Amino acid sequence: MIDLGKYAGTVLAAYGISVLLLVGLVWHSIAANTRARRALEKQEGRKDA
Amino acid sequence: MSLLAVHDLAVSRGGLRAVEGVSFTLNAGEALILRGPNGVGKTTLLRTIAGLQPATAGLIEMAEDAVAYAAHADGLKGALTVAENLRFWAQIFGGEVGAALAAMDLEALADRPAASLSAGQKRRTGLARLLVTGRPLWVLDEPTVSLDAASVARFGAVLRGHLAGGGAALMATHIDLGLEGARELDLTPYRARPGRAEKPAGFNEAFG
Amino acid sequence: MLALLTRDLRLATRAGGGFGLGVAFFLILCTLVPFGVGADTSALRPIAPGILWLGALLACLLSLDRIFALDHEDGSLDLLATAPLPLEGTVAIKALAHWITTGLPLIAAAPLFGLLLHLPAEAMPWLVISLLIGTPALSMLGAFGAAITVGLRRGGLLLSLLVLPLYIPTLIFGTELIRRAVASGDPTTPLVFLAGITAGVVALIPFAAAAALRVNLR
Amino acid sequence: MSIWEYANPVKFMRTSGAILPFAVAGAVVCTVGGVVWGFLTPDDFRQGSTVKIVFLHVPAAMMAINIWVMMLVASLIWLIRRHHVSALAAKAAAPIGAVMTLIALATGAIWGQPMWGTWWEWDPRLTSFLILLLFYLGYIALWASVEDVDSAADLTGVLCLVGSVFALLSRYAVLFWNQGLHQGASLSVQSGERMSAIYRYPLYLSMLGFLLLFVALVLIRTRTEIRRRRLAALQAREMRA
Repeated sequence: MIDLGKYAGTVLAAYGISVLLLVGLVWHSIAANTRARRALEKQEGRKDA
Repeated sequence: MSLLAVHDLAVSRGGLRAVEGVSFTLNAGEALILRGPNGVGKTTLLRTIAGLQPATAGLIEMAEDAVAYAAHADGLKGALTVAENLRFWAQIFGGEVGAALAAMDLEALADRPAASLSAGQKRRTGLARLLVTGRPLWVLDEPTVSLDAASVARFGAVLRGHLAGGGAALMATHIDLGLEGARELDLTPYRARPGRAEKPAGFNEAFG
Repeated sequence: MLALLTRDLRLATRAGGGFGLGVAFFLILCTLVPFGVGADTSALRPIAPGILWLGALLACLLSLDRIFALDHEDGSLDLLATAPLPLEGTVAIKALAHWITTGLPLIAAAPLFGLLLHLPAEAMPWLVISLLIGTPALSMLGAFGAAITVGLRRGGLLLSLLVLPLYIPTLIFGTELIRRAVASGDPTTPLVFLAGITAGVVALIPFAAAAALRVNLR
Repeated sequence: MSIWEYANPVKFMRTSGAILPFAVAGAVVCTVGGVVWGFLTPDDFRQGSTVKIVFLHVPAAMMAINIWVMMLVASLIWLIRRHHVSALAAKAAAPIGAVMTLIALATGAIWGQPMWGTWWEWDPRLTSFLILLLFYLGYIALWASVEDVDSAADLTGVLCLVGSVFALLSRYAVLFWNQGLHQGASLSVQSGERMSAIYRYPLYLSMLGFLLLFVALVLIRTRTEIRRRRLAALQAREMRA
């Protein structure tokens, strides 16, 4: 493991928060897209039936 | 000469065309009553001709500043008296208040604050505003709501006077106002067909 | 145009018009500040210009939703839109009416409230000048925010969220004007910027606000 | 065929669907690569290991501004050419921009703690980003508040235009208000003290990664919006029929 020295907490906090925010954004984008696709497929399926 | 000429008009509500292909002309002295079931687009058509929303397609030909519009809301300020309310619109449009008060039988109420009026009295004040505007083309959306029989008759007389004086009226109403020779236009056959249009009316058509 | 202005002024001064509420709010704010930060002159004096500007800004914000909401509810806005006035002119007049009924009383009251907050005497004229130049921009930007949120049921909070960021440059130059005038006696730079922002806002924002109103009317 | 063809929803879905895998792959490779490489760089002699924060802070700050510019362009295209996908793309980009601004602010504050001795400094750049965040929030809130999508698209477009002017104005006002402690732009070529190559290359990679990440996310989110609009359109037609 690399040595971060006396600023270890600072650096890890910055990376931690950034990764958290990015993962949250990506997760939200994908989840919303999946939801929208399902809802649309359901609607279009109903139309065909 | 015609006060209003509408060619192949399409109007839309909620991002979808309501009616399309509507054409008519309205000459001085003529009245045209729009018919059709609720939700067919009468209000939308009237608002479009009044210039409150853009037409989706087609052409509306009329002189600038020809329209006086009256709809469900009367645009009265409760804190002002009847006369003050009308005087304001007279100053904006450049008309006359006294005759309008007399025509709608409002003289006794002239100094009452509008907030203290009954619904029917408010309506009469709202309709008196049409006279104040001095504009030839009246666009009326259910003008007789909350009027009693006597007031309806009075408004009918006002309307006949307006037509006789070279005005015209386009309206949506279910009540017979006693207008002889008024034409009717049923919007039902003009109901827009779903499908892709060259220029979508809104998101609901662009993605439909 | 003048008719619309006199009507709006008359409505504001009649019962239920809310005239003077802004000044009352301003007074309450200035009363509360010493309770929060302490009554020492040394504590109050440096923050007095900022508090006074913030108070004016928030008092102005309170009455913004009235600019168009009432006219929208009772249908007057539809009728004004069909009137022979350009909608841009209507917007400008209504913002002017808002400034006269809200901004001017605040400016008149500000020196008085300055005394409460131990604002130094030499800063008083600059306070009035900065408010006089800056507040028209606040009213006009507020009219823009009100035009955007006019159709919304819970528009009040959104209105604040939209309008307050737009107030930042005016607030910065307004308070900086007072600070520099007191510190060095030369407030020319912030004065020019403040006046420039107000001029630009008054000239251009009516078009944006009228565009927003047209969208909300259809 | 004109470039505007791509504004057609069906065409956009097809094209974006074809691009998306490459954008996602590029975004993952470059972002992870750039950030990990940055994490492994040696310590700076002055800043110690905190220099590693730069590989998050600078790309996020860059994207925070660029995304707003992209929203401005998309809004203009919507207002002028009335391409519906453009309005939806602006809507889709806003939350990404807000998150980028938040990352830039958070990493800046965390970095400032040991460097400046305080979590928050009213430095012009940090302050400007805080203001930018407010504009993002207002824009997102307006989209969320207006129910009628046609009105929402127009109103947010106008707000984006006015907001852009005031964001820029605020930037200069803030500079005037407080000359800050912040470092000058680290990458600017004319600055004498140029960043050394060991930091520069991972930073470039990280910036490219954030850009591709934005492209991938904005494509996904625009596709989401298109699907939602399509669903709403089908339901509206059902209601009307």
